[in-house]
Amino acid sequence: MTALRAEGLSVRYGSLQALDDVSFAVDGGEILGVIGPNGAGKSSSFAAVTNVVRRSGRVLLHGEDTDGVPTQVLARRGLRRTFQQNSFFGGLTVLENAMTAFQVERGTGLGGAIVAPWREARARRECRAAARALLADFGIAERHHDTRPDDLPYGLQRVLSVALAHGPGARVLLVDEPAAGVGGDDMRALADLLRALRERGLAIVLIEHHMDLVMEIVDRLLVIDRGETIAYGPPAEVQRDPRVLEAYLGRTA
Amino acid sequence: MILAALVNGLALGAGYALLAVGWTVLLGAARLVNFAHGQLYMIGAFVTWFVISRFGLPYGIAVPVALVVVALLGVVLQLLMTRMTLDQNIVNLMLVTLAFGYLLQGGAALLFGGDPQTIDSPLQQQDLALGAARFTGQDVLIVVLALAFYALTFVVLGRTDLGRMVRGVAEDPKLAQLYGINAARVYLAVFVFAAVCAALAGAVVGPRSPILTSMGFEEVIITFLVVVLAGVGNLVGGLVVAIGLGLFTAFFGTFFPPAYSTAAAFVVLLAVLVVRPQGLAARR
Amino acid sequence: MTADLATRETTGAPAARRVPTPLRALLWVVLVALAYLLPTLLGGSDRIYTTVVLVAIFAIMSYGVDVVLSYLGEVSLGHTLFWAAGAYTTAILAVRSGWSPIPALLASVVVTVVLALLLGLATLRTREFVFSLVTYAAAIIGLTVVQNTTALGGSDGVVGVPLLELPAFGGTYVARTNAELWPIALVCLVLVVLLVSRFRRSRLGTTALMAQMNGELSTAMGVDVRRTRVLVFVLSAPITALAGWLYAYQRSYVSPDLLSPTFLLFMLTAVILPGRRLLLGPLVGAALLTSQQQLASLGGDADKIVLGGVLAVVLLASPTGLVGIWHALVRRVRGSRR
Amino acid sequence: MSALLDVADLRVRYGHSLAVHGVSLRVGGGELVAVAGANGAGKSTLVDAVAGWSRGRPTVTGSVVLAGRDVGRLAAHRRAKLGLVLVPEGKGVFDGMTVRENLQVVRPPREAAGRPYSVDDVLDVFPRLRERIAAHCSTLSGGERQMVAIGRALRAAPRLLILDEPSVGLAPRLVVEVLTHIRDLVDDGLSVLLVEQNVRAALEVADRLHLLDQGRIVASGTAAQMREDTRVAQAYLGGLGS
Repeated sequence: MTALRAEGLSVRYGSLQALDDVSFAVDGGEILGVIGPNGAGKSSSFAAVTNVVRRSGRVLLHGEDTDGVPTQVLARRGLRRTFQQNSFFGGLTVLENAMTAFQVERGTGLGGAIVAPWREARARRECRAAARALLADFGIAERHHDTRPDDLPYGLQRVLSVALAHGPGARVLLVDEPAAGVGGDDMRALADLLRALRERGLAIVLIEHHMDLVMEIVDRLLVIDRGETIAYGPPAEVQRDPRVLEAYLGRTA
Repeated sequence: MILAALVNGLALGAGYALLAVGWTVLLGAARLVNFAHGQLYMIGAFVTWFVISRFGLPYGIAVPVALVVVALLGVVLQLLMTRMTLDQNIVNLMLVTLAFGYLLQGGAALLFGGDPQTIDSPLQQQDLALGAARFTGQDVLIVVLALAFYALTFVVLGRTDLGRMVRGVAEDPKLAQLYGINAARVYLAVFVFAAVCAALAGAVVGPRSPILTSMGFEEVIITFLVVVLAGVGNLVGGLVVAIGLGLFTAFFGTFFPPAYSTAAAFVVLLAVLVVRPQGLAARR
Repeated sequence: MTADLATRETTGAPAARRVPTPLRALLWVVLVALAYLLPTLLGGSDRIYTTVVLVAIFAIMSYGVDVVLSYLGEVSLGHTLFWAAGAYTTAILAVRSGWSPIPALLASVVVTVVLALLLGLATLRTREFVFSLVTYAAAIIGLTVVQNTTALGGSDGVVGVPLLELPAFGGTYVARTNAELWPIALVCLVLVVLLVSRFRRSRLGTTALMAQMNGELSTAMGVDVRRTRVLVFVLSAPITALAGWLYAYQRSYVSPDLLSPTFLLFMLTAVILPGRRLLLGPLVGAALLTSQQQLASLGGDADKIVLGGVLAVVLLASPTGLVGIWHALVRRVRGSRR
Repeated sequence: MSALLDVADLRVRYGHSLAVHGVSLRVGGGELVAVAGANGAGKSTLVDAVAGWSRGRPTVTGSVVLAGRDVGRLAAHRRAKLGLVLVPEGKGVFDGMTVRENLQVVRPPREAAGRPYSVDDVLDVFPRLRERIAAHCSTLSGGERQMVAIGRALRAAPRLLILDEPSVGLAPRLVVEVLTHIRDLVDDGLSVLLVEQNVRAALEVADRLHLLDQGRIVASGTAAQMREDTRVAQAYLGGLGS
């Protein structure tokens, strides 16, 4: 069964048609790239899929219709996303940030924390261990654990955002420009990270501007411009599409 | 009796409108919820009383004096809060205005004493009648002033450079900078305007009944009922809701104990918030 | 994990030092014991006992606001309503229906939970300042309603609340004086601090912080922000009601002044003055404010200026409170040493 | 030679992360200089810092000199009054106002050094806006909004106009239209600093171009030189279109 399937997504903001009848699908162990000029509607597609904005069209998560399912419930079902800007809880340390991802699901409820403090202590230890493992997994060294996210090197901030989104068990991961503002080694690390996540069977949708990165790692490519699909298919095919060249590179075909 | 309630409600509602007009603009432009608004109303009333009773000056001079005093007070308060307003730290803004209100109340109690006072306005002695309904010249003044202030605000906001600047800052203070607009100065102007409106309301509504330094809290609630029911920043809606609230209060007071009228209006508000969180008159 | 995601080195410094749990528990026990003996150590006068009992009551009252303000990051201006509801429910049931303290407490909790649910649900879909305004309006209107309702004692309030009697070891413990009330107030305070510390460690405490710091991200991470908001608000109400329950017995009467903004300003200042998000913050704040009012009062109106002034000055000069000033000092000292 | 705008060793820091690492660039009178780079390269951060404007709270060091005057410490609205006028990316107009109001709310500053455009002058530059003059900006198309934003900037009598991605969200034909208008203004004597992601389009109109990557200028040259520069092709095209 396809992990995530979007059919005929449309989004309007007032007079602006941000997304117009866009369809795509992504399966476990697969990376779908989404490219297009700034303002083309790429981020809107994430907002639409996660029910943050009012949309029309159908979205199936592992075959189940997600109509009217709130964003947070979709997140708990494994459909999770990152944001274009670095997104974390600025008042918490890096480790605490990572812990939140687990506490949302495995934390002890208030009642449990009161009547069985030992259970809360154990759950907290488990969450801390899981958080450490998550950070280690994503290559955020232990010496950073007690710092604030804002104090991390920029490349690691991007990684932390992805780690938080991955959390305890994303099955479909929507990643919004993870490589924005990074380059060189950091970008290579991100590419490796995304590949490794694919190895584990995650379905990944990647919005990205760095074409090197996109061409290197995606299995399929969706090109949108002004809210409309202009190409959808394997990268090599999309690359040759004259409409893509015109829209994306501003070259008159 | 119906006519009496109608006339009374109109005067009440006009007073509410006068009280709320500045706040509407302030909340719309600066996203500043001023909990000291009611105390500025109280200070407006008490300075008017003070000038009349201490210096023997006529009502017509005491009112402008009160407006100037409260305007200066407004300048001081907003200058203290400039940083917070620019940062749009709404939580701290609410808390600090609440503290200001309490400070003003304590200060006024020390300065003016805790006894009820009456503002001596010649218009209050002027009895007029419309059929069975009796009212005073003061009531007429309130209605006229309220309408005048709404008209003025409406024209200034809609038609003048100053109004466009205020609307610009309200929509996007950062962008306004690129239009060469000094947001801090606009905030100051709007805050002082709101303070003066509150003081004027205090100075003209005050003569209707004895004034106390402990008043001001109910006035904030009424202001807020008007603004939230109308939808934030909706000027025309504000006038309509204010008059409606005045009529509601007057009619409610004819049939039920008047002390519960604000409570009843509050229940209406809760119901509205559940159904239409953005306010009654707001467009979707 | 199976595949190695990391391409970077993962070794680093060890985790920060932590005091072992048993030692910390012992520290707490010693602290509570010291607190119990504090009035005796201070001379044991009636005035001292009154002050410490009031500190405990007002601290509990402030913890209710603390839970909402520090963790959820929202301003509830309606907690005087819960404070008064706790006291009034207790007084009315005890005086008119002869209820004993524990059932009266339970009734107070039920009443305040219902009130909090109503206010929380009504403001569910509104902007943050509407929540503050609605809670504020509820408290101010509550004042007018109570003053004018004869069933609630009108402006005189309800007088003649009996002594606080609790079943203890087969007999009953009767608190006749503030000195005898002190152990009960202290136990209540300790329980509330425990509750708040458990709340901080619970899932609800975590999701509240998440919602405060980044609502959009927390939603994307599976947090129901609205539900969290209502739950935290509903949790906070009975904490303040517990203080009201104690206060009814301590003062032996209740009156509409419970709904006055004085108590509201007190709660907010008690939380903000020491610094938000500190477990013992509201206790320290309440102790400072109560000591001033009980031991160094300047008179009613001047005390208002002190209270309002303290809150305004802290917010304008150091919004992070005393602890913020402390941190700045430490940084400066360290900086100059370098 | 003294340039109209002289930016030296500009560094912008958000918290602990450096977004712009010591950028120096100049814009001469009547020149159109473009800055290109991928998303996140620091283009907007750079020009926002030049204009003294930002939605966050960055720490900015380095110098910004406009016509011999150091403006690096001035607030954005003060710089605007001196003729350093920014059109930000995306939302550059007040949606709650009509086109006319958006143009009216700017008054040419007293000390204006550039050419003051009247509302009519703006309509002459963008004839398309004439028929939409009474329309609320929320009903405009992306291209029309961009024209209002630029028109607004012209009303402030700019000496140096900074445009941050004017082509975002526009149809290719409109991109050409907007950029042609900009070139015309430059040919009339205005100086422009243009930020573009669409490097091809930028190269069509610019005199010189700087390529920005991770907050640093990695390549500079005249438009002709840069068209041939392989780094430009690499940064943008990757494998695509080769």
